Amino acid sequence: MTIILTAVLFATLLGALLALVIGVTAKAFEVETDARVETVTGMLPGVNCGGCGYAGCADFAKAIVEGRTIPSQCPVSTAVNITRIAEYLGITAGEKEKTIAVIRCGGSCAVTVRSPYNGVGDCRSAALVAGGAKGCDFGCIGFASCARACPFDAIEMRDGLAVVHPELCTGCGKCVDTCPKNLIILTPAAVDVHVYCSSPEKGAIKLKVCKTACIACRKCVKAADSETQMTVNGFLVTANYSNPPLPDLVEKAKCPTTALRLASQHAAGAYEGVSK
Amino acid sequence: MSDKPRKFKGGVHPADSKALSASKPVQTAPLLGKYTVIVHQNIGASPEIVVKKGDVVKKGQLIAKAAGFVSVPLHAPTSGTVTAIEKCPGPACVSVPAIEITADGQDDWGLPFEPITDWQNTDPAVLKQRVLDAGIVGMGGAGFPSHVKLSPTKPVDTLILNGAECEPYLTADHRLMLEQTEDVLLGAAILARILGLKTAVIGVEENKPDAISKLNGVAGKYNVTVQELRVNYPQGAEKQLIYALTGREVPIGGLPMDVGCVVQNVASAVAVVEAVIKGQPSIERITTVTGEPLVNPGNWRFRIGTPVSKALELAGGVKYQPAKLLLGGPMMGFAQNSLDVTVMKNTSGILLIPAGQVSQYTSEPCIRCGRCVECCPMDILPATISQAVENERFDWAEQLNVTACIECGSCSYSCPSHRPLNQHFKRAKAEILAAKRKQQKK
Amino acid sequence: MSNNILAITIGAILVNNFVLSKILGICPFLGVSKKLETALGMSGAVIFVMALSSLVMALIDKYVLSQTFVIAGTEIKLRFLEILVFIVVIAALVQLVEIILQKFSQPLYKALGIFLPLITTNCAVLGAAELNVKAGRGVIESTIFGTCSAIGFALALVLFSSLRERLDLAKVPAPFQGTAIALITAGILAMVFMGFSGLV
Amino acid sequence: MSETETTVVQLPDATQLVVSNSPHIRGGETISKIMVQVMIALLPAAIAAVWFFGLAALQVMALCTFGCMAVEVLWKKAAGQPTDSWKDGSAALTGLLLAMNLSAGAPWWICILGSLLAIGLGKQLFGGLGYNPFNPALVARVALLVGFPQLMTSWVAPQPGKWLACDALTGATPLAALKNHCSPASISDLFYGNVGGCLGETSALALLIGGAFLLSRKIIKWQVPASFIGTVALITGLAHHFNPELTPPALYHVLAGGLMIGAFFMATDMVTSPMTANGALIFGCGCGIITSVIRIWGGYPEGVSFSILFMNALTPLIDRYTIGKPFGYIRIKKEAAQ
Repeated sequence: MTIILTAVLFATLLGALLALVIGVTAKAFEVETDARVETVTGMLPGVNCGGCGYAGCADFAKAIVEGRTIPSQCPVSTAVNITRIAEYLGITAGEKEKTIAVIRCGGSCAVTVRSPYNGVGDCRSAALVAGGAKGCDFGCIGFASCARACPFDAIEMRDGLAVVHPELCTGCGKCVDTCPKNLIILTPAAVDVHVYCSSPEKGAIKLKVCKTACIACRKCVKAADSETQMTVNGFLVTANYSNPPLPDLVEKAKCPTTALRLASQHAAGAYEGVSK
Repeated sequence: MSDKPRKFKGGVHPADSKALSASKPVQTAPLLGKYTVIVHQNIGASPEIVVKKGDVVKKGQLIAKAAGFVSVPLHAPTSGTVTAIEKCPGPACVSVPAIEITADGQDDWGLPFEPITDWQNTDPAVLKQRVLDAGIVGMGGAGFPSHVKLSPTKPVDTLILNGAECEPYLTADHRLMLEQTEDVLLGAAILARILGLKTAVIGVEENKPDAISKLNGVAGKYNVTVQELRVNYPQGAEKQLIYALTGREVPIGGLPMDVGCVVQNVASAVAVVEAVIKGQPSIERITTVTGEPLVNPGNWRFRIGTPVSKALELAGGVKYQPAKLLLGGPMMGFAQNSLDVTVMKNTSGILLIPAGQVSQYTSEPCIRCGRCVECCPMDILPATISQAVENERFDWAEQLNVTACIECGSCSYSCPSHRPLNQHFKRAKAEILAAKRKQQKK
Repeated sequence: MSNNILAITIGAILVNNFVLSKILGICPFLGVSKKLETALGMSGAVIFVMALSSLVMALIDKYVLSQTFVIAGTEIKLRFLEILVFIVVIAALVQLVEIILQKFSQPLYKALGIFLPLITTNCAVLGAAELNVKAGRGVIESTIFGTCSAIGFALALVLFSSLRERLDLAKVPAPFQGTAIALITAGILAMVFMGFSGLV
Repeated sequence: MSETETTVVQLPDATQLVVSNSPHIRGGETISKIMVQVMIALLPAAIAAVWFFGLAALQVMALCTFGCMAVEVLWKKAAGQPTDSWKDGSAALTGLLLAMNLSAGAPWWICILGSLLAIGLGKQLFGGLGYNPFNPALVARVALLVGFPQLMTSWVAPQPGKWLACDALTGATPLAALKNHCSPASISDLFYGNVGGCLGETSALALLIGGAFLLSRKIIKWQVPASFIGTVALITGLAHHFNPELTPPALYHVLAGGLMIGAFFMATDMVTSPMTANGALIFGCGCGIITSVIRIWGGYPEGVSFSILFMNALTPLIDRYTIGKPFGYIRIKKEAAQ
């Protein structure tokens, strides 16, 4: 009995002593932290894609907790998740339009002129040497830098052309900066019609190096429900994303070079090697 | 200066292949029917075009004016009509704006400048203005505007003329020094006057003994010292040349004037003579057209704007298909994929390389042999940096001083694994610069 | 005495390296060895904790656990509380290190993450204390042994982390990536350390 | 050109012109050339081994060399990668070096197992050539030494010029003799190689010839062998000077055992040693210190392989802290200070 009591007493004393020391130190070296940041971080997807504009999910969580941004800025989270975060913090989730990336080039190997290139197999490196060795100075170089950057495997390399799969793309925008030709833009997910060309050159020059270039023939502008649905900018036509054309435009316009495409059909390979 | 040939640390010794064209005297290329002058030929701001389609121009007439301090004007290579102002293949295989002039065959000098024969008693500022007006750039390859170098903001005590011509194959400067020896030295004297100096030194690699002895024969008259340099690539790189001649190290990110030096290419010096003494702007240059596949390699005096295809025709065309067409030398030149690119002020060579000699890059792993570390004239670690770049760790590459790299290509030249080291560094430098710009915007 | 200390030092650092010979403290060895910086931080923390805990434990051992107390006429030896006492003391010390580190080096605190409180369960710390008791070392020798064991741990950790940084750049076959190749490397390293056997 | 010329001037086809970054020419050095030269440098030692140990030595060398190449090919095949990597010669060289680390009496399965350990464990597991942090041949040797201590430490006594006499006698290596307090070999025997041991531990002369060849071809950095051998000589010399009982003179240590082959062929392995000159000096010194300590005070008679492997592990750290200052760097600092 004595042994037990002594042991208990000794352990208690030791514990109390150490507790005192730790308590005093903890008070002396106190650091303030917000536990909510960690919780919110846990509720985020954790892929650290940076689509929200912050350096990773933890940083974004901190910004939400501090009120610098809103949960819906996360392009990857589902609506349910975003609502959960907002409820947890007692704030409004806000709204953000769902976007997807579009790579505005249709120049696969089959339809473009290319020079033999020997060097680093990376778009940004290749762009520094002979502009990527492609006939078109503005087209997809095809070394998959964007595909490697995509955390969701939404970009496929097909015949030397990067193609976005809209159903996989979350619109995080991680690929945008990797393209040395600035071909990638984030567009409203609801819009399916895009012009797959970015070259501002004259139509004749473009056609010399690429069969699917936009030659600014304006067939699509005329075929559109309203003239403002397609924007003409020099020798290049683009979809007007604030007043987007309807998907049936592709059918109606009969684009002679098939530069006007549906993103979903483009991903499915419907226009591969097609030219009229 | 001692008499012993000098060198810098590191470097490589590629086969110089200069014999193909070294003994060929400079020929003047015949007048062509059409010239396509690329507008942006200098480092810095692109000049502003001052002519429009349909304008009639005289030879030497201003066709584009300098836009800012680091920029040079451009002049018509011959008399004729401006027939187009549009894009043409540029030296980086990307289309660039150019002015197309169709010659009228008269080749009439407009003589835009009054010749200054009494240069010894002319105000240096007037001489410097002439260098700017004549549109003279560094003709060794970089194309840096000469008048900028002649306007140092720090005290300068040494004028160096770069006659090293360390690039294999190229012989344009060699022939120039041999055939226009007095002009080179006179140019040095004029440049020295602009800088307020009495003397100048000209560095020549010892594989050009004929040029050295010829220069030595008359150098005294112009107060110029001729210094032999050991054959070692990149001896002609500005920083390495300064080190070999003066023992001074140009700081990373610094300019020669930081160590009291100004370096000018010998061809630029001759262009200065033509601008000052004859009143002629910079509209032609000597270019080596060479390479094993060529029927008749040699050195030609081309007008700016001469298409490469015409230059190759002059050299008799090719015996067989080459693997690469380069503007410049094989170590730092630019590979071309079009024969329509035209001769520019800094085109020191047009070179065809046969398939057997061309360097094929593979991405075999680095075996850490250290060859690149040994030969790097900037004393950085190419092998480690390239691994950093392969893993996109540009912050690490910056820590390893990739920004000091002069892209001489010695590392890629010596790599037994055939790694594209130089391209990695180019990428790293571009990414670091882009990141800095982004930060500044914020 | 000095010879003995040399033997303890070399023995603890090289010959009987805690990680590579005794296979103690593998959890932090694998956990925080991905980057050299964190490995250095962890090394510092472990050296501090082990030196301090060896000293404190040797003192407790000498003045409490080895003593015979006579309480209410019964002779009591508290030796049976050895592990309990050791663990409590280690836990407290680690807690202290954590609090202090959080105050002074946030980045290191974050980088070490969960592995910092886990020093508590780093068997190397308890191992050092237990081995000291077993070998019957005095207070000074115990402290030296604890410190040197920690230095041995640190040496292995730093070597290993620099190797892993290099392995990060290597094209390791997919099945062997990550912990697999780390363990293989550790195995080769352990084999190398066998070369030191027989030194003491 | 004259107007009357009738031949058509042929211009290059622009679509076939390759674009790439500069430089566009390259020096002739390739990986396989380097490997072949190292193998040539090993030739004198290999001949010496055959001279002293007979055809058994040749058998071991052949088994290891072809074993390593076979493992390389099979591994690549299993991994679904191109199998032509054996052509670069690195696998064959690893095999030859492994053979140099085995006794002439090594059974065939030791050779095959060693090949598997060297190429599989030492090299391919880490991603193949260029990525292995440890010298593959030494990984195999140490693994075998630890796994089969008896087999790996029984040596064949040298029988110069007797081709077929292989397993006639067993002898101790000069260093093992020291540990067991037997009479050591003479310096001249050590120099010419008339002593027991691994194939590559015998003739210091043959190894020196090979080393000189490598140095002259600039395949290896002089810093490594110089600092390695120098440090061993210094430490053992001092130890002998203060306590002749403890250890024989420095020259004995320099010529005996695997120091020569270690310093010239193993420690200089490009992949696993530091890249900078200063790093190589530190690397060699470290090898020398550990070798001497193990030889004088350690349990193993020989410490060269352990020391090189230990310094291999230290190489990333050495590389990290021996980065020199680039050209033009000093001036920046000076100016900043002013």
